[in-house]
Amino acid sequence: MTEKKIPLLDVRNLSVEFKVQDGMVKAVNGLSFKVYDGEIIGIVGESGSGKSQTMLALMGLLASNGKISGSVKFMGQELVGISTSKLNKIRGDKMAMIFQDPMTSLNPYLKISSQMTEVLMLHKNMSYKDALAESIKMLERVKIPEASNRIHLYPHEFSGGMRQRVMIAMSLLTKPKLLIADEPTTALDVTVQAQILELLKELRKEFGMTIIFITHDMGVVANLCDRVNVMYGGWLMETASINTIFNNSVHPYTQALLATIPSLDTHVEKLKTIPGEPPNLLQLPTGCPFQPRCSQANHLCSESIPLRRVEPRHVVKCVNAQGVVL
Amino acid sequence: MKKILSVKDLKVHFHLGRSWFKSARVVHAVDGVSFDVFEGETLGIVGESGCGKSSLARALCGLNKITSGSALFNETIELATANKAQWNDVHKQVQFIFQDPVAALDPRMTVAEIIAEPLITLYPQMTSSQVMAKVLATMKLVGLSQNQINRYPQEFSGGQCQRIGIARALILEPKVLICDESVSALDVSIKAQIINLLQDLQQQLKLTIIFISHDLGVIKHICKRILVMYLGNIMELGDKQSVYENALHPYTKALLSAVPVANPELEKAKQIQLLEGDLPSPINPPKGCVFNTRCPQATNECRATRPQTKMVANNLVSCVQIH
Amino acid sequence: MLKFAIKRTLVAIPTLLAIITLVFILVHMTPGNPFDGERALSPEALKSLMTQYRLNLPIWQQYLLYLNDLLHGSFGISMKYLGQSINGLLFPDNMGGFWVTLRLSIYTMVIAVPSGIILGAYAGLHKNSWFDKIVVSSNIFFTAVPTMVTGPLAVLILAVTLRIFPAGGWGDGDFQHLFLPVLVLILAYLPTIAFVMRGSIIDVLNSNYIRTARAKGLPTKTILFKHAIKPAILPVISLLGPMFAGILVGAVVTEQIFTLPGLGVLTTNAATNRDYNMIMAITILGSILTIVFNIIVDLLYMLLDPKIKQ
Amino acid sequence: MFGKINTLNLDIPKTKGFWLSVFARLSRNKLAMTSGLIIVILTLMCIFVPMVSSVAFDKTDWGQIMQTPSGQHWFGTDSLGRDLFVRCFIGGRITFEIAFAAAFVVLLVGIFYGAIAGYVGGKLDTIMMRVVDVLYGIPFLFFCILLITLFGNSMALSFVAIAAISWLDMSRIVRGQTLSIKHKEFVEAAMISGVSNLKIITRHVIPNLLGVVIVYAALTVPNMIVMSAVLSFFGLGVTEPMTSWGLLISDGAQNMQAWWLLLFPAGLMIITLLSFAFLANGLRDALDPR
Repeated sequence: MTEKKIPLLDVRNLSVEFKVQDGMVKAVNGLSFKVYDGEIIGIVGESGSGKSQTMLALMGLLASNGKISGSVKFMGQELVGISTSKLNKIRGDKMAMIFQDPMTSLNPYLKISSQMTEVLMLHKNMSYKDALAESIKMLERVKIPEASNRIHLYPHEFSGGMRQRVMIAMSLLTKPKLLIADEPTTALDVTVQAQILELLKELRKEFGMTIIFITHDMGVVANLCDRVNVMYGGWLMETASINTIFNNSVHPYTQALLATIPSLDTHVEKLKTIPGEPPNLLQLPTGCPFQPRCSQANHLCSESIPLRRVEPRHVVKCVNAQGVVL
Repeated sequence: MKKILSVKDLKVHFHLGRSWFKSARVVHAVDGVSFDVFEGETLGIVGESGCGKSSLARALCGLNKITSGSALFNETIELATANKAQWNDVHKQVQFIFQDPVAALDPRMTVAEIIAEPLITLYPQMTSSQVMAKVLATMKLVGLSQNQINRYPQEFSGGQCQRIGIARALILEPKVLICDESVSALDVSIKAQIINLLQDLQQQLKLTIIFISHDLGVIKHICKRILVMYLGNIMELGDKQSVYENALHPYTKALLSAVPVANPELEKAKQIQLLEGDLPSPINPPKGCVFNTRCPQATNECRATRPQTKMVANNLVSCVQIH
Repeated sequence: MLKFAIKRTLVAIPTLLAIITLVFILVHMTPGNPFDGERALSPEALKSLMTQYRLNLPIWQQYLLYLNDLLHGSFGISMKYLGQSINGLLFPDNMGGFWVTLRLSIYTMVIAVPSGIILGAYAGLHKNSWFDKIVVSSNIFFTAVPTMVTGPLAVLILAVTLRIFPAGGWGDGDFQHLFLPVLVLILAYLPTIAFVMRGSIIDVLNSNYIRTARAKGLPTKTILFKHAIKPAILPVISLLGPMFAGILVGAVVTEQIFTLPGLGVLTTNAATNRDYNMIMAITILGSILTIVFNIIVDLLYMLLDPKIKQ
Repeated sequence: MFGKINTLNLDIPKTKGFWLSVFARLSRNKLAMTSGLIIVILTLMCIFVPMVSSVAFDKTDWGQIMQTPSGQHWFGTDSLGRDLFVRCFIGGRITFEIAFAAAFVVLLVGIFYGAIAGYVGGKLDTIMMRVVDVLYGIPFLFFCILLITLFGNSMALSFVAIAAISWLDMSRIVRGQTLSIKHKEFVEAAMISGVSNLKIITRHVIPNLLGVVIVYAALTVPNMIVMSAVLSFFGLGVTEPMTSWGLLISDGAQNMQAWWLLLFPAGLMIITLLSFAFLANGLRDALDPR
């Protein structure tokens, strides 16, 4: 699979820092990866790995004390430093985002109908009547029963699973090219999560949009994604296709992460553990953030570590990896 | 094997605000549950949110009042009618690990005070040096270092706080440890550390563990016998092999098929049994079998009669259709 | 909606009844009776006064009669101006007495609330700007320093030294005489409303649903006036309930400073002359106003928050 | 319980406890510390100035009526020729006495009432909160005036009147806090270790409650000062020749041409009230540095 066309999303050396009382929190440092049209790419990492901050930075939703550097090109257009009015043309229309907590992501004081129609009226300047019809069609598409009268209800009159469906329907109204999902099923029960994952796969086939799916659950990644980015301490440790990551990953962290997960198909007596504590983003070690907990760490790990391409579209950031330096 | 706990038709109901406009609304959190726990085993209680697994666990250690039914502890103390003295006796032998490791520790107390509190309360006759010796020994047992003894909870990470919580529970040398979603709030890498710690402690101290979780992967790894709950009722009970390999109850099958496995080939090949609709409200649970509103094989008989739990193959199942 | 309004009023009635009973019992627990300290009264005059004020009846009978009067909107007769009805004193037709206090309170609310909301919203949107610092520091100053200190100082500066406004008096309620008292009252409450509004705007703008609105690419105007306005206003509305009782008292104090013929002067006279009936009437009137206002605030709150409608 | 915990023989350094770290954060807050200092100085002056000063606070001097502030009378004299400087501080002493006494009662009743309502919950809680709702319905000034008119006008009674109605906010705040702490998991952990309810309140609820209580206490004292001043503004509570800041300000307001009669007591009151406000803010930031 060689470089076939310009990537939908091209992230180059993206860094995100937050100014806090006792120092600078380096949430993301030097992130580079590409996303091609039609892919479902999973971004996996533990809490504090920077997976959510990357996407919030991209959508211009960072907290006020956040600082972004580097470059992010979406369909060829540079997003870092873009004016809010220009960004508003893109987000909500060509690029949409859904969030983790269904209970608080919808405005509790507005009816679902008004929260959905406003997107179509703004980006596609439809009349309220047409927008309402389109919204009802989309709610039916995401299997919400009696959508035509439930659309006029308030968010607190829906269950968690139903609300997440409303969020998905709302984000797909304008047929975006890219849908970013920040742990949308983490707060849901397993059976409801399965419904949402199946729904996302069907919608991807029907609308052909690219999905960036952020999660800490490797099972969900295995079920849904074509490619995976593994992040740790604000770094991109490894990016590869789904089978490569699960079957012959190169980076020690990826291997260690897979070994610690008590999945349904593990038959091991004792789980392998990763010693030590998660990284403190205020005092990150120089070089690789995983170094203190890594079993294959050596003196090279504390210098700057280049990205190496082990095979086409399988890139690793580790001293032990063999491959051409990018 | 000695039955350390035998539960008969246990019910735990909560009365929501009794406003004099509407009749008192009752939440049927646990609605008639019967099972036994044998000494030294690890019983897993699994189910989705709202299935009553936490209310059941909290009832067994005295945090929730038992509405009806019986729970005989150690073949001697009946928990439904135990008085304060009996409960103190039970507390010495049954301890509880909470879900949120940080919220379970009093921010104003040092590690030493937190761990020692149960000992000082239930064994007042122990001298200070005996107490301190016990505290230090238990800290070592759970992998905490001695120089952390004067620290405060805010100075620790989630995983370390959970170790302190475990030390507090073990200092009484209990027979039974009830873990209510004790690893769910932890990061993946830290979760494995605590799971291994619990397993080592079980062998070392011959503990009986009742592990409550919504995560079927964790349950499969830790537990020997699995109890599947839905809306306050037992759907299926059996040992790990028979429940995971050939589940009988439609809910267990649907639950197992819905859990994503960290293996792409398996996931892509899997045929998922999607459950329609949402969880009904526990305030007025459906008549007959509580699962009938979402069960793909529901018949009128399911909607009418409440299934009896019966032994089929080597699983206890409560479903009218399975013979 | 109506069901909720009726329910809310029904709940308020026992509270009001409890207050009336409490005040009534307190008044009748006092030793002796208000007339024995008065100028030497002949026994028959004293007896006729006692019957006129029903003091000779058993207490529970007095209570029932008093309640009956209240239901008919009458607060009984004053003990100082013998035989004169309290209603006449409280609600004189020359727009004095209670009407003065009411006007002061209404003017204050009408001006302080909307401007407080606007100023607070502006400060919240421009966090840590100089304007924001003014709102925050003025809130600290005016919550700490009461009207009874700011009032006289305002008179000293604006009236006595600069002679822009009259130092006091009602002058049939024209703008000249009303400006200073209302200004003092507004200064006492506007900063608090602005500060609460500022805090609530900041919280709302950090909420998840506003983040979703921004992710939908909505222009700032829509986000502010469609998504943020309702949740941001709610904390201010719930502040108005208890604040009304404060404004009522503030108005009475201001009347004392500017010698306005409102409830203030009636209260002080009643206090110095031990006119129990009048004090009871004023206290109960104050309570009725506070409770009625709280009901209005609750209904307003319910209008905005759909979760409470069911 | 803590007697049995001694880690001295292990020579492990005791890290800064909660209260030490709170004090450290507070002392870094210049504004709060200077406010605290001002309050201490004022209290000392209120105690010692009337004792030490050559002129008695109630010594009238017909030759010295309405003197502007001068070398002999730093704050000038009032309409009866009495020295305003001494009267300001004797007035301050009375105001502080009423304020601290009332605040003490308010804190005691409020905490006790709120903790019981919050911890016990159920029917008792609803009844106790209904009582608070009823008392909230009455505007405080009228209720105090009612009490004072009925039971006689003395300083002690004005303090009772203020306290009788001011503990409401405190009880509501404490109840809210107790409710939230009661449901915290570390309280449940204590329950299943057999700790008695009373010990749970003293060992777990109260210490976690103190933070909020201290901040609100620092706000209650100025509230009491204001309330007692308002009452004396209406000629209730303190009676001549004794005085309080409220009386001094109302005298000052009566004869405006003598600007010093108003400016000095009003100035003192503003400084005190602002100092308490900044101290309270400092305490709030120190106690939960989000």
